[in-house]
Amino acid sequence: MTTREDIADSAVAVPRLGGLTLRTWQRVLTIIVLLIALALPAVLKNFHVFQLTLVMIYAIAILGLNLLTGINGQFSLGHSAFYAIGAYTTAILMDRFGVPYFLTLPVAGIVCLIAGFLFGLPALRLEGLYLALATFALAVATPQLLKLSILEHWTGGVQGIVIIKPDAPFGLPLSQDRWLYYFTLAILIFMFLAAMRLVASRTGRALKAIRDNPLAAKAMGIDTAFYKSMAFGVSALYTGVAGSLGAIVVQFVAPDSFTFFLAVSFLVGLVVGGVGSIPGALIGGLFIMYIPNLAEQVSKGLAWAVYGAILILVIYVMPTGAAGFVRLVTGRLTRLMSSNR
Amino acid sequence: MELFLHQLLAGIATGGIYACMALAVVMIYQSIDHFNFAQGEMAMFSTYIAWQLMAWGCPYWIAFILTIVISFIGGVVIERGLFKPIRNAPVLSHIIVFIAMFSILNSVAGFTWEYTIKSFPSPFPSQPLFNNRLIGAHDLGMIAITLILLVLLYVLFRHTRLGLAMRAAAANPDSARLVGIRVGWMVALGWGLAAAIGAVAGMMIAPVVFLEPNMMLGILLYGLAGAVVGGLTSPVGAVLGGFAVGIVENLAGTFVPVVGKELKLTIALVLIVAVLMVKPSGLFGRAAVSRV
Amino acid sequence: MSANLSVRGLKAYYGQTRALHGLDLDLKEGGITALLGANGAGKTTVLRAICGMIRSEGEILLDGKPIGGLAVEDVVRLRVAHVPEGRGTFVRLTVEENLFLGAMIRTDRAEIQSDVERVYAHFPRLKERRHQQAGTLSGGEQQMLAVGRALMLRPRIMLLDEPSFGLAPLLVAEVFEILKAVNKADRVSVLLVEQNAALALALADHAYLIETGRIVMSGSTAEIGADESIRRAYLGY
Amino acid sequence: MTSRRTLLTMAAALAGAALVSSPSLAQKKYDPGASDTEIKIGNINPYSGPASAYGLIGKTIDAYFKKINAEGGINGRKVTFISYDDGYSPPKTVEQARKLVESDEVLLVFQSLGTPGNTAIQKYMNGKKVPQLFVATGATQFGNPKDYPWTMGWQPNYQSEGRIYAKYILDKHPNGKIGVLYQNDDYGKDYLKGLKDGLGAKASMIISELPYEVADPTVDSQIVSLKAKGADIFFNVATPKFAAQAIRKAAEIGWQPVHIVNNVSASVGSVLRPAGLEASKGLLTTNYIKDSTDPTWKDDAGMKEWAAFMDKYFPDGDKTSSFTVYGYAVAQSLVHVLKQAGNELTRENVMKQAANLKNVDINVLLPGIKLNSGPNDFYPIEQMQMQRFNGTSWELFGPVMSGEIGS
Repeated sequence: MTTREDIADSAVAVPRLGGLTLRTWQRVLTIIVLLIALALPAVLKNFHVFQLTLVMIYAIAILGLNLLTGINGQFSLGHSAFYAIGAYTTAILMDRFGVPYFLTLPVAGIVCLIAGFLFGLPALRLEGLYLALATFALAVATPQLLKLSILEHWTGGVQGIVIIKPDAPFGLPLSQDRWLYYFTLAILIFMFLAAMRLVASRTGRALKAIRDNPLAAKAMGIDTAFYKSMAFGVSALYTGVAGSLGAIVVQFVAPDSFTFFLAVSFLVGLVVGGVGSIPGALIGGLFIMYIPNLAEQVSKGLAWAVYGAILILVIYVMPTGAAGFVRLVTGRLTRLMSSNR
Repeated sequence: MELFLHQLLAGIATGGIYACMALAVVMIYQSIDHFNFAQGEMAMFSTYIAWQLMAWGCPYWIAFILTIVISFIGGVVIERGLFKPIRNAPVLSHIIVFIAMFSILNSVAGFTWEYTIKSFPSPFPSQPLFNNRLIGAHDLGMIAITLILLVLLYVLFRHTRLGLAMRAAAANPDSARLVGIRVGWMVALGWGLAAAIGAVAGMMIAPVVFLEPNMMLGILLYGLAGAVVGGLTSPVGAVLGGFAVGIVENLAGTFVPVVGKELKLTIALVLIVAVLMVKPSGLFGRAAVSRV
Repeated sequence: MSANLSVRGLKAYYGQTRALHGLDLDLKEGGITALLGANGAGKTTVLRAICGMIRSEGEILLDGKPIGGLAVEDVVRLRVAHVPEGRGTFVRLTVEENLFLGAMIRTDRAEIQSDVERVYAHFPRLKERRHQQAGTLSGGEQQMLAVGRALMLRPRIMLLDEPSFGLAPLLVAEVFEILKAVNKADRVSVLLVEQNAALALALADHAYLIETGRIVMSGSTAEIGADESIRRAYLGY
Repeated sequence: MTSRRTLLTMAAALAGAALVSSPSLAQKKYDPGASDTEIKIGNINPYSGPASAYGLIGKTIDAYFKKINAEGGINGRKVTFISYDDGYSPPKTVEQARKLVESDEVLLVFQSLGTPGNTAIQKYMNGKKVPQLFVATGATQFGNPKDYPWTMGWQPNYQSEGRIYAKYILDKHPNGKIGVLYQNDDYGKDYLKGLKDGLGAKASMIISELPYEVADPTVDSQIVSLKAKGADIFFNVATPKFAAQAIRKAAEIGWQPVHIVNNVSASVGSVLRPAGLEASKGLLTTNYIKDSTDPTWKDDAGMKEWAAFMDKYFPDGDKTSSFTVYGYAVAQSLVHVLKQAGNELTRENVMKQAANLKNVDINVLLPGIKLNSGPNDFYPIEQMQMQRFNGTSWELFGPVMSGEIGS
């Protein structure tokens, strides 16, 4: 189950479009998106700000899955579990120990890093479908584990934990929703930059080498076991931080929030955005946030049928996701431009 | 000891459900080298078709056969219509289409037939056989049908040219084309057969768990687990794997102290993963050996 | 049984990239024709284009009838057997199942059974291992299996891609011996792609030399083998 | 210049005239979601996902408001019913609740379904001071006016029902051995807690309590265990599908305990009939609502009215399901509250009226059961009556009881 798409790789050549290199276009686009992201809360209602915050949170989670699947070629149907661990870590720390919300994020990240690494160790022995089944099992087991009566003192059992939404600090004149939006945006930018760094680093190259040819990677002296487990760990860290933010924004965690369906949503976001593409994660986040709502508007009774139909349509139009589609279109455009010249 | 025996028998009865589903899983795996995550929903949908036919006055066995035929055609049509156009897309894109199919079938079934449970008739007598009350007549009948399916599949795959062609097409499509096999149609045929087996599974399972759009949600997972434990390439293994999962789950739920009753599914899954780590090709699967 | 194959102006593509640039080639009826050239010259591409595995332009005539544009499965139905690079073994199936697969398009069941025996007669080693998974065979045995599978088609034309690759010299001799025998006995026309030019020239009666997608020379093997400069420049011996 | 001035005076005169001519207008008070012509009501239901069977309730309510609108609305205002799907996932419930409150600007959120979802939005709704009215769950935490004055339940809560059974068991089978099958979530555990609290010192009568998960294919294993452990009273706290499986399996293995099934799964049409009427004979339960498949109510005025409503406004709806009766009853209750609120359609007044129900008669509730609420009583229905299944229909017996949980 490996896929070999990689935006970071494909941008090596310097094709030009309208006189500017693709790199420049990317930069311009990034800046525009950022400016819009900064300005949006000023013009939107709190509710829409809240939705966009969720989009960013999903994007971070999808990015985590992407680091595992897109960069390292491993497959997971169980990332809802790490999202849950992150969310519960934050909820328990805030609710039981009164830890401020921003301090819970790194803790959630580290807890998930360890959990992911540990899960990655046995998963090493499993490949393809077997890994899919193992992670699938993890996703299904998560709500049950969270409900476990011997953990109830901490997890609140089936009732879950309600937490208090933080106010903007330093007396900033922002509503809670807007403050959390900017807070999440900052985390998102940090996490995205870190991911790009990681992908471009030695570690990133090792991960990709393992994805593309595990045997050769091993022969080159790459400690594949360590890197594969680490990929699981880092991936879980990202998803865990997303879960942690999710708990703060939604103000509530309960076993029912972290079902297998969530893991499937991440996977959908990953593929729709583009496997291996870092900016694609944002598209994925937008998709899993808004398309179900759109489907519900089209038909209430058949909302999920509509959603399924949209999904199929998307895959038909963009079999390699939005990122692959963009690459295809820009490729065509540059070729068209250069042939006109 | 008595409890153990009872749980063992109950495990065999539920194991029959999983075995039935596991067979369908192996069937599709043999033809597309992959799981179909919408397989449970396809089986559920087929069962609704059978229910609808009976509601229109069809006798059981005619509805049974018609449903198998309709499901077979449906499977072929889904492959030709939905998957042929994207056969070159990455595997993950296929999984997304499975998920889409899952949503569509579940939603359409719920919309058409409502979400409330319906009873589905069993073709077997309702009186327990041999006056034993531990395993019902339907359970035994279901196991018998599963075994019949198993034999049919075995004969198809091991003793017919068509079966050989299907296996070849799944294992190595490029080489299969080179010996003149129409790989696309073999895959479509595999889909058809998987859908047909799924339909039988659904019609056997529905009398036990009742018919409703979500009836296959949990069962598919157990079926997958059974198929994987048994080794994805072996129908016999899948059936045995299905029974094994049923028994392990019941015994774990009853005898593992403290957390057993709350985590019987989890414990069963952990055991399965453990088995896979020791024996990655499943208990009965043949490892694909190849020299580099 | 045998047939002739002629190729005119063959161009072939991998995606957007053109790999063959208009290439003519004739396969003599009942003969063995060798296609020689360095790595990456396009030898394998020629075979793939002929049997429809990749997109191509130009004329491919089998007994005068165009077969360009047909799907692989349909070319096979015209009794063109292709032993691909890497042998195309069905590793998870048994040796015997592999052989039966070779006859998949035939319907004469009784004959098929006797053909299996005939292949075993050629390759006794395969008979010993008939119920083993094909993946467990050694490289040489897999090559035998590939040739045997091609024979099961009762081909009129056999396209062989580097049958000597990765084999011990003794085994190579064995395989080539059998090829020769089959060619004689069944009058199968053979198109042989080889890097080992000496071997190929010894076996074939006609040869083409290919370089970056173009034919640079052709002639009888005697002529080609005799040409000193060519031997040095292209064949390296 | 003059023309402008005349216009202004005219406008002022007109405005004055309007004030004078309809003095009642001055008393009208509205919060977002209400106006002279419209009342916007929000709702969240699981139309998809594992709990989608409950979606039927949302559809019934929708149909009921169509009927209300067709008959002229509530005090002349049409109801706009906005119902969203949350798939029984709490984060989605939060999103949908916020959409209803902030984007659709509904007057109130009505009958949001399920404990996890309602817990997730409880703080938000109370922070926003938007009524979270008549939630569709029997969990006890939704009747706490002190901490959550904007949240109110409707149906009898699970714990009091559990207590009623405890009372019955102590009375009739004081030496029994109780086996419990419960769904491993808040709903199952609430019932269990009610039973235990009701048994009090004799809670040790429970010899085995076995959970199941919604994703489990069957509960056969649990039934076999309960029988093997020698339980002779079976408390069946399962949702319809699993309750039916349990009833059938028990009969199949020849286990004949005193079988109490929780009210959630007491429907003849959608539970007992699939499970087998013969196997269901002797079942005990409590109820507060009339069962549409029970011939007892064949000529009942309320049920006839309900049937007429179903025929006209929800012909595709499942008349054998108790959910359609439930939806009809709860929607009627809301209409009653809104009528009582008159022209003062503020959120505060809605809650005030909801907490001011005095012996309100809803014609599909069992005879003698009325809605009653007060500023300190946020459980509108607290009475139930026990009934026994005779093979074709439920037979009520004993008095109308209440679980009197200390709230």
